[in-house]
Amino acid sequence: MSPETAILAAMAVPVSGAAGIALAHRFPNLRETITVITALSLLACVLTLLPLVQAGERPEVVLFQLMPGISFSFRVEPLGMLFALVASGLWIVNSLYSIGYMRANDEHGQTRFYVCFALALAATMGIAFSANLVTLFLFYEVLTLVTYPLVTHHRDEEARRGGRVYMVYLLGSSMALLLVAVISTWLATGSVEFTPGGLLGNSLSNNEIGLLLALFIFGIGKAAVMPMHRWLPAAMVAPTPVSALLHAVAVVKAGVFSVVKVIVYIFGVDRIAGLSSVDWLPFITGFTIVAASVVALRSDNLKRRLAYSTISQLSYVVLAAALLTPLSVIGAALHIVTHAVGKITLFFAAGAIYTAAHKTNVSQLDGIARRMPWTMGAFTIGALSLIGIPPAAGFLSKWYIVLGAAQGGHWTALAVLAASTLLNAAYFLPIIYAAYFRAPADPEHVHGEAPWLMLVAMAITATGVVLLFFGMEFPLALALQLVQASN
Amino acid sequence: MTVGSHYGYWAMMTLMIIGLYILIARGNLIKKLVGLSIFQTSVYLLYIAPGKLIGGTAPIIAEKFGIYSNPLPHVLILTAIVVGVATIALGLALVVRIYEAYGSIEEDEIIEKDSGLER
Amino acid sequence: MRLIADHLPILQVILPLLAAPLIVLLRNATLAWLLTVAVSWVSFAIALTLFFAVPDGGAIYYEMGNWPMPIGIGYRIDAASAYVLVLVSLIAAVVAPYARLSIAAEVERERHYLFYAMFVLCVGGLLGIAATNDAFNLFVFLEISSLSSYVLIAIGKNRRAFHASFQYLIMGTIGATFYIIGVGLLYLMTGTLNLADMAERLSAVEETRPVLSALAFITVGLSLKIALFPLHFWLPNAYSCAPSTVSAFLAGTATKVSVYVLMRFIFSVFGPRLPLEALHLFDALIVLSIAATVVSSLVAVFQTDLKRMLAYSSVAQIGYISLGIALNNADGLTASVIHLFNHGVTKVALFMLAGGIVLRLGTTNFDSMAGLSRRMPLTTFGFVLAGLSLIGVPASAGFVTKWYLVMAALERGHWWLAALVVATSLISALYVWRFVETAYLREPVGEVKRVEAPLAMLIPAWIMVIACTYFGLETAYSLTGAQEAAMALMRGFK
Amino acid sequence: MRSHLILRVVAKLLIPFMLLFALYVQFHGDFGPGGGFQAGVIFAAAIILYGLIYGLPAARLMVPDLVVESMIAGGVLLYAGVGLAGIALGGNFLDYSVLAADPVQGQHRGILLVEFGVLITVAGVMLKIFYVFAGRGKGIDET
Amino acid sequence: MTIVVTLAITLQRNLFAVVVMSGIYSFLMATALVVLDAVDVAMTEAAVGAGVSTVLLLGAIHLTQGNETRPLRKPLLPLVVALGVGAALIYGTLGLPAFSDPQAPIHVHVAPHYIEQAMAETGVPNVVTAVLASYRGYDTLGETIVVFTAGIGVIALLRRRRRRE
Repeated sequence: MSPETAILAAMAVPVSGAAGIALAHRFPNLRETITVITALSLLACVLTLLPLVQAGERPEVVLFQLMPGISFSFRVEPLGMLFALVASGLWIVNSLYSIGYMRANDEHGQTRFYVCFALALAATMGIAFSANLVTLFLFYEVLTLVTYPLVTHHRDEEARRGGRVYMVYLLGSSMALLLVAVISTWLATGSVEFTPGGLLGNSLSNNEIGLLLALFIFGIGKAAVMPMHRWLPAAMVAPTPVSALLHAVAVVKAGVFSVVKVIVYIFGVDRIAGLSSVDWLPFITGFTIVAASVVALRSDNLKRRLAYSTISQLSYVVLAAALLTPLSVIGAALHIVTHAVGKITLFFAAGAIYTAAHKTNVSQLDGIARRMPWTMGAFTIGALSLIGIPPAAGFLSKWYIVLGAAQGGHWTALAVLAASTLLNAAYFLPIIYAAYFRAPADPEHVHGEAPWLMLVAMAITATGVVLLFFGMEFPLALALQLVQASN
Repeated sequence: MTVGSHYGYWAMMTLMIIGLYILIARGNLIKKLVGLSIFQTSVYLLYIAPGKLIGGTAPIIAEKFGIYSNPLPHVLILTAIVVGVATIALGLALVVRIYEAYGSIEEDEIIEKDSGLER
Repeated sequence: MRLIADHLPILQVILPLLAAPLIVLLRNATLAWLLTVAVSWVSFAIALTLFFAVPDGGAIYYEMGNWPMPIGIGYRIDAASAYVLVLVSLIAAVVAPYARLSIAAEVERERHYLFYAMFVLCVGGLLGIAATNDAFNLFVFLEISSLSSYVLIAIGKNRRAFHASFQYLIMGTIGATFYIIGVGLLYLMTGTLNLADMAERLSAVEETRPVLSALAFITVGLSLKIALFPLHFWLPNAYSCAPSTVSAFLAGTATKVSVYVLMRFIFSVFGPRLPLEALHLFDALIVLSIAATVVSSLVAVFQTDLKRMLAYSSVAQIGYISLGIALNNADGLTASVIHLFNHGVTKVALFMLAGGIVLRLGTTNFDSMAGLSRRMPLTTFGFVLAGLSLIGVPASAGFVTKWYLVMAALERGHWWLAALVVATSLISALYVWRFVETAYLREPVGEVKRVEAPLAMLIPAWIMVIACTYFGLETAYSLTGAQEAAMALMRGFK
Repeated sequence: MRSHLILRVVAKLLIPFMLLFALYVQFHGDFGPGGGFQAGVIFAAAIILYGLIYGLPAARLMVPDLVVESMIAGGVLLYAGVGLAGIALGGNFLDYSVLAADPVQGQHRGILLVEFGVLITVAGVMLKIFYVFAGRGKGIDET
Repeated sequence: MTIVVTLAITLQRNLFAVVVMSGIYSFLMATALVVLDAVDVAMTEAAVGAGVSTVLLLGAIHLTQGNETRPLRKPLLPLVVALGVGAALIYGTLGLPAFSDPQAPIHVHVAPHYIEQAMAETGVPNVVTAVLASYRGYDTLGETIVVFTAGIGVIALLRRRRRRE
């Protein structure tokens, strides 16, 4: 399969999959099979592109003119490759998990669920491979729109309210800020293409760059840099697989991915390194990291705690990118991967607990490990990864970020990282402790493990967390290319 | 009507203002239409008056005349008059329908009745 | 006998007009409908031919009765007029097949053939406005289209429509009379009615007072027709009470053509004569446009009736168009020209789908549409897609407009203006989302069964819905055409 | 109005002359004031007078609705037809010069024809409106 | 004098009187037009204004009601609007060429061609007719179509069902 077709297939496959799912809505088994097959073939498409990118090629497709001078086109570069791999890979696991979850809780409207899921993946691929800002923006909005039905899956008042917040923050920020940012870029440079080494060059003054950067950072609401983070907890009304998708696979990752991509390919790390007008970024991200961790610490609802942990972890990525040192950029790229794998594991565990024991709060988890050893095992590994303790992958990405901070001499950043690590430990370890060493609060409430499909999914991601720790070379290789591209 | 340098316009202005006033100030639909027609008629003078040449005659070619007034405005206004009356006719038809539907041709009452059956 | 191709300009206009008396003679609804469809498709074909036949930078001329232009009346079709011709005839060609069932439901039987007569008259009138090069001839055709649209609005069973139509008649006639006053002043200063000739001779006139007040009268008069805020109050009543077909057709064409005339006068006729910046016309226009978008969008959010909501959103969208004019640079004008098309397509789609809802539910009240997605899935989904174009999300026609508007605003250095544009588009998101929540996230009242609108109505509507998305992605024709049109307008008659 | 003998007689005498005058206005329009529109109005006025005096049904009998509506359409068709004839004969739309060998002759002919078209339509519309308005009050059904 | 009549129209509340007066108004207007050499226009205005629209208005009144029942609205705003429009127009007309100035653009540009050539080109001595039917014949076609539209429109609005429901 030629690279061009592979790129297009990466979007066509999920879409046609969605169509198939919709057609098969009468036969659940067929429907779920289609889902899994689609996921597998998507990964296949992405994998066919991998060797080319590793070999340093940048396969691209130009479809048609969106506007004079702006084409609807795709180009595969290392960061996008990394993101596409994570998303497509985790989608397989996630669909296994969803099948288990949706059936165990016999949710309504499952067809709509799977269709939107597939479409969301298509949009994600579009974001990952887009060759210019407008194409990216386009798929960014599409992703928001197709995930809305997932967020409001339950159709009750709470879902409606959650959906409203979701739309207001994501659509609002992107339409109001990101669009303006994109158009300003177009006016300033006469182009919107992602260019290695940065598009801007010297076309803008120091202050203008600062303003533009602000427009981008807050315009990309999916990156959930405070104060644009409110949508994430609100979106927790969705079923757990959706949360997993939002947090680990598609949405938030699309956000931070866009941020990193903009910083690397639009601003150019070297161009804006040391500019006075971008200093504010590490601080606001640092603040987000700490503040979000504190909120996570104080929230008893498990999913909510995970949500705020995500917010802080996302800012790790943005912060890393904002440090503007090669190592930290590598760290950012890797953290996208590691956090994805770790966080999805945690959400799987949370969902499993809800499915098997119908428990949603941290305070209810005493001694649950005895009844659900597998689940809690996976949870533990995920938690370790997020805290950043070897042999979990999270350690490595964090390591690179720390190195980058040290390299750039950003001592505040180092302090923030240290503090947040402690906080992460503070809000994860008690759960694990309680789960293993406390006596069950309600011995008579007997329940077993979650359905096997969910366990399989968890097992896969948990092992993934560990494997990544030992097999970090190949994502590292891609990330290195990214840095070389940027200077 | 005196025919002096700009008096034609002044007269037209007065007519137009009155017509417009009736049109806006009165709630009675038929009266509105009367105002409308006055308003339109007043415009005719704007076209016709400047077309007049003192000592000229109606633009009908004959040996004994030399100067003719400008025919073009006449043509335009002929059309305008026809269009005007067509509009009035249509308006009146609407008024009749409104009266049959509401039993009134007073705008305020009609609006009241509508808002009356507002959900 | 000369080649028929030479006569396309006149055929474009005269064929629909001729269809009307034929329909009256036929006195049969079905035949009338067939004739209407045929005529509207033919004129769409003609419009496309002309659109591609226009030499770039030039125009196609046609002189009635072989009288040379200033002496006789002539047609002049350049990129801009061709663009409008295509828009009008396209919408006519899509609405005409749709009309049959919708009209059957909303108009009494013995009026059907008269409805079609009025419809073709309206089409012909609008086409004539776009094609003509003569200020007074423009007025005549303006009246043809206006009179027919008054009838079209009031032809239904809804008694509110009568009063709405009467209001429209009063406002419309005042507008037309203002236009005539303005033209009269220009005629007295130039001695000609031919637009091109007028523009040329205006630049020779040194006395500015009559020209200025002419500009004022023409602008105000046309603004009445355009329903430019705050002269808009006739529009919501008219559109929400009229039969759905009529709402769809008028929303897509009537105001748009008047906008074209306004552009024609401001840029082509007065443009060379007056330094328009000096008039503060544009400043005033900017203020009005912003007011229009903000206020009417907000009003739309609080409507309890779908069609009424759409009507108010039309007023808001007209604000975008006039804003583009007011920015007075190439991108701004391009934005308004393309929005004529984009918004036309979008609104037509929305009103057509609303017509389907009227047909099935008998009302477009929000409460009665709860859970509509279960009853009319296709209608609902199409409505959402078109609604996205109304908001202007990427990959929708509305986005292209927004892009150019923001760009034009930034070029002028009006950051706040760009911000306002995006802000108002978010308000429009509010009322579109109101529909989404009602249709998808609320439980339907009463028993739920599939009552999807008939295909004869769904297909035309969906063609427009797809057009909304298509012209948001592939802009080769719509945008290039718009840019050429904008240039033609700015270039004037040279 | 059944009883007013004088009126009825006068009308009987008057109406033919009105119709004649209408035609005069129509055809003399080239040389003096007047033309299709005025002629049409006068023509209609004659019939309307008849209707006023002998009652609507009588007028309807004389000039039935079907005829009237055909007149309305026919006039426009005649006018536009002349225009199309211009195209058919190799000129532009509404080019009368090609209607006859001699251009001036053609112009003359064309003008007469179109004016006649105007007359027909105008008279038809006036009559129809009269019928409709007059019929409305008494609730006479239309065809 | 015309103005007096119009003022009377404004004040009169009996619609019948209003209609009659508007008829008178049209006659006066017609005379004014004759003074201005616009004989055709005068004739039409008399026929239409005094004839047709009067009949129509009377018919409409006969079908509806004869009096203005409602009190006047607040007259201030309309007055301001009307005066404003008038002012704008005065401003404009002040700059117009003097009355009956043979050098005014309208007398030198297009019209002369009509007056000089009409006889030769169309063989019709009444220039107005010539322009109406030939030079600007397309306008007249439009005019006819407007009349047609109005007629059909009235039918469409006022036609009754053959069978009563």
